[in-house]
Amino acid sequence: MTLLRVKALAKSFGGLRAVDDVSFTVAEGEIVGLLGPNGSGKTTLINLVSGAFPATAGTVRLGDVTLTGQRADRIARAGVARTFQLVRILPSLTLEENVMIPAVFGARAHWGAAAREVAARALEQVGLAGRAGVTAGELTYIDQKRLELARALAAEPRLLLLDEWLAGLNPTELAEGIALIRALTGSGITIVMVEHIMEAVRALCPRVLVMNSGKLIADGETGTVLADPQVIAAYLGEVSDA
Amino acid sequence: MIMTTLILGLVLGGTYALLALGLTLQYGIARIMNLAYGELTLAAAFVLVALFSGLGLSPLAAIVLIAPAGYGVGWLLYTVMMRPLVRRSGASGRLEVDSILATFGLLFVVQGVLLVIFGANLTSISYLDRGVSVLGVSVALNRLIAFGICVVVGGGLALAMTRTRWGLTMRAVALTPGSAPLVGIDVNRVARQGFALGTALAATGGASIAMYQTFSATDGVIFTMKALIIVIMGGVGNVTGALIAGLALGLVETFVATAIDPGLTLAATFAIFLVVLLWRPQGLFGRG
Amino acid sequence: MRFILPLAGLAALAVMPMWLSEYGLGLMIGLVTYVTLASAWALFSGHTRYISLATAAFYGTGAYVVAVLNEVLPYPLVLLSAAGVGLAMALVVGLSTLRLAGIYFVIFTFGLAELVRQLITWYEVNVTGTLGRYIFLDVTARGIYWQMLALGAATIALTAWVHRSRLGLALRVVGDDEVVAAHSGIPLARTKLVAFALSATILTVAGAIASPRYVYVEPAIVFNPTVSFLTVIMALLGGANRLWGPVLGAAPLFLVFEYLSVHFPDTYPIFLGLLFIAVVFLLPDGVLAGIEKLRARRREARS
Amino acid sequence: MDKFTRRRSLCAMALAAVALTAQPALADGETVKIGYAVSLTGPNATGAGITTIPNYKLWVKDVNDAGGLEMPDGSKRMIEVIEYDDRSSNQDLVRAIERLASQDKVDLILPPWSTGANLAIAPLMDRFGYPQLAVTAVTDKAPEFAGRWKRSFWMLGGGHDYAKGLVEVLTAAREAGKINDKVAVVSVADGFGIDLINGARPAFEEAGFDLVYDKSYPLGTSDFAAMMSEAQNSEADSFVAFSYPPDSFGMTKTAISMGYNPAVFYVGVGGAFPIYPGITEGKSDGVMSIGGVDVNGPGIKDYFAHHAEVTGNPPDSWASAITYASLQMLEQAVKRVGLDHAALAEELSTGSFDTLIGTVKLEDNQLRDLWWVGQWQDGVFKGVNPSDKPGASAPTIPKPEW
Amino acid sequence: MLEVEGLTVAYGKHVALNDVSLSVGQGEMVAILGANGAGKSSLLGAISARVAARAGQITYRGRALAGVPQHRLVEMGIAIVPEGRGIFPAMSVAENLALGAFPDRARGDAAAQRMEVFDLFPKLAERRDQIAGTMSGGEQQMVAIGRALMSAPDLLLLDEPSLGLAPVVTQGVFCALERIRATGLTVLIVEQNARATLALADRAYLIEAGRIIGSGRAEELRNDPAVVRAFLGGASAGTS
Repeated sequence: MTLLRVKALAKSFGGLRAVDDVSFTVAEGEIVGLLGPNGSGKTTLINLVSGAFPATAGTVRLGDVTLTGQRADRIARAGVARTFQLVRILPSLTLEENVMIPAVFGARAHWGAAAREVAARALEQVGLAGRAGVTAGELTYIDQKRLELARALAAEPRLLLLDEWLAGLNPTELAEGIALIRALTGSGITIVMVEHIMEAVRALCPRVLVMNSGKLIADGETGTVLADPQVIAAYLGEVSDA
Repeated sequence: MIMTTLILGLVLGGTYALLALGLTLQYGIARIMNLAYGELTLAAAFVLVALFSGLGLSPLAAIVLIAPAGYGVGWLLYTVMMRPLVRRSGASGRLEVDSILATFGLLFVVQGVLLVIFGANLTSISYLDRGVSVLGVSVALNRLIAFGICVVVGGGLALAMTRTRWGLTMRAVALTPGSAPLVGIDVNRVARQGFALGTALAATGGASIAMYQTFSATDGVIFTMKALIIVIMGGVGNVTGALIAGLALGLVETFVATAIDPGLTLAATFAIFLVVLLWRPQGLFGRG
Repeated sequence: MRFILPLAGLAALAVMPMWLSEYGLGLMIGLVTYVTLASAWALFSGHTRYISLATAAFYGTGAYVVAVLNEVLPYPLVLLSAAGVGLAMALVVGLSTLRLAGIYFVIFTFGLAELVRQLITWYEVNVTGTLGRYIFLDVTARGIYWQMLALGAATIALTAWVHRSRLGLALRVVGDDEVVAAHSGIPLARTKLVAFALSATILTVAGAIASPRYVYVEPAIVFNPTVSFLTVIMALLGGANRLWGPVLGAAPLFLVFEYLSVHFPDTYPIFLGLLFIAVVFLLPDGVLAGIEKLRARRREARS
Repeated sequence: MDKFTRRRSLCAMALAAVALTAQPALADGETVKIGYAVSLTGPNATGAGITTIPNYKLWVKDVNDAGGLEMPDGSKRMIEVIEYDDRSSNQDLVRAIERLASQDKVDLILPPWSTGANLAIAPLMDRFGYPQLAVTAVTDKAPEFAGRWKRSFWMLGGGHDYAKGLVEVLTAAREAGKINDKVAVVSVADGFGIDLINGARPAFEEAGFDLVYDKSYPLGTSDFAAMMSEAQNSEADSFVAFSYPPDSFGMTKTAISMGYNPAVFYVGVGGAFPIYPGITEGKSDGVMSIGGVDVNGPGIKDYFAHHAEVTGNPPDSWASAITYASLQMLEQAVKRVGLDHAALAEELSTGSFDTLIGTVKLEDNQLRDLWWVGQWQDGVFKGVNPSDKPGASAPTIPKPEW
Repeated sequence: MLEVEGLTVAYGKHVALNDVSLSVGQGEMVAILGANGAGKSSLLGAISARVAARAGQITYRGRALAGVPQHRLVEMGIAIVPEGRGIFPAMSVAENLALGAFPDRARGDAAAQRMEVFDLFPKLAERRDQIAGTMSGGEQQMVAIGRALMSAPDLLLLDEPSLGLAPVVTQGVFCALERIRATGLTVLIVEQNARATLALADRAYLIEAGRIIGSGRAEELRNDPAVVRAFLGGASAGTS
């Protein structure tokens, strides 16, 4: 069952084509890595899917729902949750409140005890159980990352978009993070993750998409794609013999 | 009739433009939204009156003294009051709100001091109060002089901003403060300069208004409001924009007063301002 | 326990006029009015951090509605009309301005009060031909006090309820990070509009209740921009994003202003300005946050 | 220099007042507490600072210098003043009045400056029972107010009176062939300006004048070039402005600099201020305005000299003298009936008083014997209408060129 | 010329750089290679005074840089082309270059410097009146580099000059770098485009998770599998 269909999606900023005619699909329950060098358009793609800004051309569909042209809050309620490249927590709110928000304002619109329960479950999932009353601004970096993931999970999304969620973690934290995401994959949730840490991509994603200069240059089984000379060239650059 | 509107409007607009130049520098370069701007203007106006009637100094000579004094006051204000706020806010967006609130306090302080020293009365001087015919339209000589000051100061500033290295530096800080240190510009120093220069311009504007207008210590808010409107319309930090917007506002007000109804001039001003804010918040001449 | 203290306080305030002199009552009216204004202002601006300087626009409109209708309609209907006018105005303003951010919103709201004042003036002069209007209502100072107290209490109760409601949560998220809010499913425009309209309606009604004390109403008298500024500084001093913050800011500041203007009528503006600057420098997040910080530091020092 | 240095002299006077009140109580011991709240700051401070405050200070000084306020039993009690700033806000004003009445429990309350302020405190004064000698309040509804609040006294007439007076003056001039029947009129858009223009329009029409230019302008306008040039082009021989002080000055300066020389140049409030000749660089002769005094009246000359000597400035020629006169009325009423409010009000309402503007007797709690139009003549502002009022001068029309 | 010793940078509790030491000699071109998030930009940030170091020392020509504000560095001869270029997008190319010559050290022969920059990037000469923000990414990069050269620097710091550029454009940028290199200017470059960089540089350091995991002469590293692994994962052990 295909969940996400991206078709001929494009986004221009002035003269710059940040996302250029990208098409792919993601099946229900799949976990897909989205790779590419810095500035290749991955985050822009995530922003287009989540509705942070409108696409210049093309369509995004989630199941039967067309997401393109919708406001971000509508897309969120349709079942898309995300994390941000630069972690965005709500510093003046407690952890519980942070996590409750998508549960309250998302598709299910929980309130009261139900919302708190969803929040508690999400916090427990990321290992922050028991700290619900702490103010988010006081957390360490890794805990802020966990919190952000918990918030995305509390939306009970059909599609989860992770934007470099593992970046900036030390080796121990990285191992924990990988384990955490792996634990999610069993739950039937669909994940698209932008990631630079290849170790994690290899460990988590059976399939990867690779972008370069706004274009999708590879889509396939992780091992194969990462051995593709074109992908290696995209990452390491071509030798300039000028 | 059209000629009258045109000339009277330009003369009025010249005052507005001169008034707005300082504020646009302060907000554009130093990033301080100075609500006490009008009070600083008024302070200079009072000083001019005191110099004129107390020492018999010619207003034009007085302006030569008042402008540098304004620079000094601005320099001091920035160093003592604004700089700590700038440092505290760092990269967060706090500075805007903090500067609004702090300068609002300053507004009361300056106004209070003016009230204590000069009282609450209407003040004015009589200086070159005779009419001069300009293309068949009679205009007061003192207003023409004020217009001349606007043209010289505003035009000079606009030229300096676009043609000199100093102006280039100022504009660089106004447009992209984040990149300025990369070319060796000390943003703090430039900001202080911008704020001080803005105060000097406020003083010049106040002094030239004092040459022909009756004013009292509580009029500052009106000056601030008018200047603010022009700054927003002209694009923050844009000297040329402020000049054009100031002149345009003078023309519009005069046009509304003659062709429609004097009762609607202020309303028209605010309406235009609100429309500009909604339609192009970056200003009519702002980029982006 | 949560309710007992505030209710007891409210009851005490309600019976206070029995012992108060006329001046004491007048003072309490002023105090409660500013508590109401600051609380209502904070209802929208406290969490969203949109600094609105339109308080005087709504407050003045409330007074004006009473001036226009007080001889035509019975008093309760006049108040209701004021609320309706305030709400309508808030919706129009909100729909057009809430996409402005930061300083632009501040300046817009400031310009708004001026614009409303100018338009009413022009209308009265050119259409009705009378500018000054009279309010001769049989409302005593006590009546005004009780009404204002009720409105203030209602505002705080409403704020308390909003804080615990979805709307309050949404507002806090909007204040922290609008992007996260949108991506969590919060409709930004509607959330802000609802809060703005609630706040503006209360401000308008407050103006209507206070208006009989003016007797004579003119745009220049009722659209006094000082009201906007005082409201902001009071709410910020106490802590605009907390339930009791505006109260804690408005009550002492109002009394300080009164004291200064009684004892230092000449130098009053200087004191006021210095106080203002001191608040910005020393208590940037309000008294309540300052107290909390202090407590936290002590706790840390102890442990 | 035409700056009006009120503040400095006031400071000196305030110090003197403090020194006086700080003296050990005189023989009779008890003082009379008199309170008032006026605009020391804000937009109304200018008007209050010229007309109201100097006269209050002057009167208190005069009374205290003479040993105090005389009671019916012949004893004298020193006046102790309690002054508040209403910050030009009616809400603060109302609170200040409540404070004076219920906290300070003053014996008498003097009224604030401006029509709006006087109306705002009228119900309160009525409830507390204090007599209110509303001097600086111009309202056509004075009869109604005097009926509503029995202890209120309205002493400056209504807008219609001034408008009618002006029309009378102009009609006479037209009949003498000195001016044409065209009038250019501008008015400030607030209660005062509206009252006047609403009175003037029908009166002008009735007298057969043609209002060729008739516009209102908002409070706070500072540029009059466009308006004045329209008026100049209107072919009217008479220019009439129902204006406030800064506007009156601004229009005058604009007219001078444009060389606008109508046969009749009339401005509103401010035209009778002592600083007005300075505004015009001494060319004020012929300008007409609201109010006026009988310069040859017995009390007036002394009053002007005394006022100038003590406060450092001459008084204005409209409401100043009436303000001082109202205080004299109060003084005499106290002497006759004491400090009881009801008796005082009754005495003020029915008694007749000997003041610097002559013998005053109120009609239905209103002072009607007023100057409606005055004109600068030989550097002095003289009353010209009502023309049958004793001491009236003949108007000079056309006005000499600037 | 530039010495970094035991540098540690942390944001809150997140350690971005851990005990990093490296050196750049006069006339050398040294590259810092590593995947995204490895700490490359933090390193450059610390050198250019944009981020505060928690521990360690940076010395330039024997002078400690601690406490020297960013704008003073240019005067000392350190020019920076930051990630995201840091140009003045609302100003013209000519104005950007003129601003580059702001430091006193560059004032004397700004005209000559400009000739050199135009020589290096002929396109900038053609487009001197264009508003920089309206140019393509590659051209903006040229403006940024050109502006840095206008200050007549002794040391040029480049942060990911190929970021977000199409391969063809990247190639152009590296061509220009090669010519800059030929003038004998000392360069410290941070890049993810390892191959192109190694073809150009004298020496390189590999960085991963905030630590230096390897270093060596460029020609040796060019064929080192550790480099590939550092980018595409597989193992994190390094050579030294």
